[in-house]
Amino acid sequence: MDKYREKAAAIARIGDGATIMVGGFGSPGTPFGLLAELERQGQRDLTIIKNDANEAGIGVSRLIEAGQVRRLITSHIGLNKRVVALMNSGELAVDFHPQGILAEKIRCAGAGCLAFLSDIGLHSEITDPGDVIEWRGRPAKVEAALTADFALLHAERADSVGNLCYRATARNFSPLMAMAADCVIVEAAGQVPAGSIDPDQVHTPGAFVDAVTDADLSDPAYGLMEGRYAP
Amino acid sequence: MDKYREKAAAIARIGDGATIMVGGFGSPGTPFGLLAELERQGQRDLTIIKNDANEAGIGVSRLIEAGQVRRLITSHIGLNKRVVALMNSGELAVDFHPQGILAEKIRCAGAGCLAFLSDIGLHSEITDPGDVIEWRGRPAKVEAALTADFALLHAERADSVGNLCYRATARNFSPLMAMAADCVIVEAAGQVPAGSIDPDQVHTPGAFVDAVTDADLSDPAYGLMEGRYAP
Amino acid sequence: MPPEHLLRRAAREILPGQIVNLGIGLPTQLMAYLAPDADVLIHSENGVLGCGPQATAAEADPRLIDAGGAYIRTRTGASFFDSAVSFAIVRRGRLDLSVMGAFEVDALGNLANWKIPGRFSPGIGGAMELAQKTPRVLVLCTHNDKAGRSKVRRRCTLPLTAERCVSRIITDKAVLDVTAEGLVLREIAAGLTVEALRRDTEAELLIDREPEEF
Amino acid sequence: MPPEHLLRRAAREILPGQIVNLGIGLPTQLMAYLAPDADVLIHSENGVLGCGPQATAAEADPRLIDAGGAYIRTRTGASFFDSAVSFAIVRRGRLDLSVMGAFEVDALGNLANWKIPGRFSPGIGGAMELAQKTPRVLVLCTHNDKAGRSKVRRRCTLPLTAERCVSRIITDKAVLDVTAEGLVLREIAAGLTVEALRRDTEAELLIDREPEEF
Repeated sequence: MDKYREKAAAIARIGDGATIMVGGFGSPGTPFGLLAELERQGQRDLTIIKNDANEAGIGVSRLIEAGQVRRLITSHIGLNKRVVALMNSGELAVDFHPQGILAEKIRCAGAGCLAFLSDIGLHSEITDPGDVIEWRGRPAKVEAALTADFALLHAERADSVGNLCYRATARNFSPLMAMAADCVIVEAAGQVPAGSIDPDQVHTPGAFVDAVTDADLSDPAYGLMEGRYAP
Repeated sequence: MDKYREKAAAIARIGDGATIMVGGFGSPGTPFGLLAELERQGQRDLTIIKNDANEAGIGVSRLIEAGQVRRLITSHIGLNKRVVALMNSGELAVDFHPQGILAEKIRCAGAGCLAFLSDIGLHSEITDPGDVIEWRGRPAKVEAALTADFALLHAERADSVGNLCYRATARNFSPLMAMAADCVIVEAAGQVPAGSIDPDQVHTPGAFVDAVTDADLSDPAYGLMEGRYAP
Repeated sequence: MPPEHLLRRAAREILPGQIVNLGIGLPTQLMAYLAPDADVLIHSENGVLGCGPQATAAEADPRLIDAGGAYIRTRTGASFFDSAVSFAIVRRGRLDLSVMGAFEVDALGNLANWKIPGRFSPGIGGAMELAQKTPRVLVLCTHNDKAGRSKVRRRCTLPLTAERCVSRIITDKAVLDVTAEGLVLREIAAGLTVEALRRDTEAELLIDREPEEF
Repeated sequence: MPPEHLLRRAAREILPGQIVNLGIGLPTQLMAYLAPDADVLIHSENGVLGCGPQATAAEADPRLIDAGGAYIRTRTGASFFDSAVSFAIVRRGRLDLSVMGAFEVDALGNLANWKIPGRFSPGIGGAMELAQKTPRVLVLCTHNDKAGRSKVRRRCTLPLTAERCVSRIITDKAVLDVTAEGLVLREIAAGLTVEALRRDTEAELLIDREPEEF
């Protein structure tokens, strides 16, 4: 059960018009190497599902700036003025969800369920009255499961079976996206032999993973960003 | 933030009529020590939520046999003829759910959601037509979140902040019940200082845990059961 | 035919690279027929991917059982997870194959294996989700019950576990595929005639080529 | 009053044993005002419980940020988890306190802090869930915006983050409690008169006892 693949071949499975979940909250967990390959191959009309739009010039922002993305399903893009401008000019469609609801919609698909009922933002402008039902005598918002053709994820370690471990805040949406997407492509900083991850410490079981590729951490996108640390 | 408590005092918070989630799939993960204290204190009219009824003479079965339990919400009780007999005689009310749906109903409450939509068993006799709605042109079953006043859990390790690690198949429902119950009481085989569990390896963050007690593994219920291993 | 023969035949259904759930009873016994280095991961719904064979008393860990309650070993590459993740694997369709027992299975691929009203109703466990959501469901059972009644039926009479979920049925007497036309006989137990098999089978059996022996 | 004063006052709201989320902006700066051994766990919605102060370049780990993007250290007893668990903590009500910024906050405890139609709409992030589900929401903001307009209002005019969610408001000029009767003035900035405060505040202010200075 060897899931190691060449990066270019793994990304070549993605066609124009695909819906792609991308791990990462800000930079940590963003699969910069997989995204760079997607930029190089040039697939278009993509729908991207990611917590944020990264920052201008890196990660999914590069795909958006290159015109490869038609729609972004996200939670918050406040750290990316270029993407905000593309949204405001109508060049990029953006759907916003509350952050934890976005996470839960992804997980809901991952759990093989259709939707969930929530009271978050029920009476706010984010709720389309058409999504409100009465349930047990009170209103509830139906939040549809959010699935995708692909998930692109960054892991700290992966074994040949596809078991994944994430590190620190690079975990974020990745375990949920691994569950939700039809085809899950992972870049791992460390590829380790099957059996070297304690079964109790696996964050994503290999059943959810289709391909594991190498991550080249020499890309500066994986390093520290200036101005974000204490003086 | 010291969550270590005496077992008797922790269990004394439970009153008659309480709804209690109990971790464990079969024996692994069953908090035998907390259940023994509950049996000793004698609370009555309890509703128990557990995957199974343990086996006759141990775990939740002892509470049921002692008449402390009014209702059992479960998935499968096939390994416990005494509890099946009490169900068949009408002395114990039993609600059955498909195992993964039971897990998901518990997690749904833990995620602060109201219910989820599923197609499992939609056309089978387990589905009450009153729970079926039409959603996006097709029928879906509304599965209500399942909450509880208390959860009683067994962990392999716990620190003073309430961070938990489980071992092997003793994990099962416990992380979900920790999320779902109003008050979460844990027995831990190993109590370790805060800081000694790698933050990446915490299975249940301390935010979900109210009390940590000692587990006395000398109780034979924690040991091997005869006839379950290979000759 | 001894159950060994049935199990050995069924074990051939498990292909390299697959993720497989083995139900309680006969299916679990398939574990003993897999090569120790077989490239498969066995899922157990209580939270293991990568189950190994049953453990001896010396090897057994009281915290490590399969869904049937037997102490097990694990295989290289194993992982543990909670019950929600375990059934996410099932409902999201990440299993390749589920092998399940049956009280009844019918020509439409309907499966009944959880309840006999008035006699046996211990709860559904994980069977409904496994049967409904696994892409390929293999039923493994004796062809006839102790009273000689055919478990392979035109239509199930017991409450269903899931509708139209079964791909293949392997009994001690036959290997049958569920097709749009009905049950097609693929293989027959050595020494059994098609006429004898038909007498023992309530469902109609279709034959599109000479069945092989097994 | 310098923001240090405001932050020092606000830091006193965080009590031993609490689990607290600090919003981006002013609230995050509270971290610097907590004692290094304070018995609190700071939650960040990107998946940390037990955030420590901002890390220096030498300490910083590129995989460890807070929800605002700053590199952080962790405190003893920290844990990491995924975004679904992170918001389960929020929506299940396991936070004791959320400290949030505001564009507007009103006498009913309504909060608007995510959108200015036509000018600023970067998405809701985690604010809606934090505001709606945390048992105690503390708003921390300047009393007036750069144009001198009061952020403390009879009724919010901007799209709401959540209704009736705020318990207490701490600005550079006052500490106000949201009560069933309206906003009650508890403390006033040193050197400011009640009359001057009322001129700077669009909402009505109730006074049930002499406000303390802070």
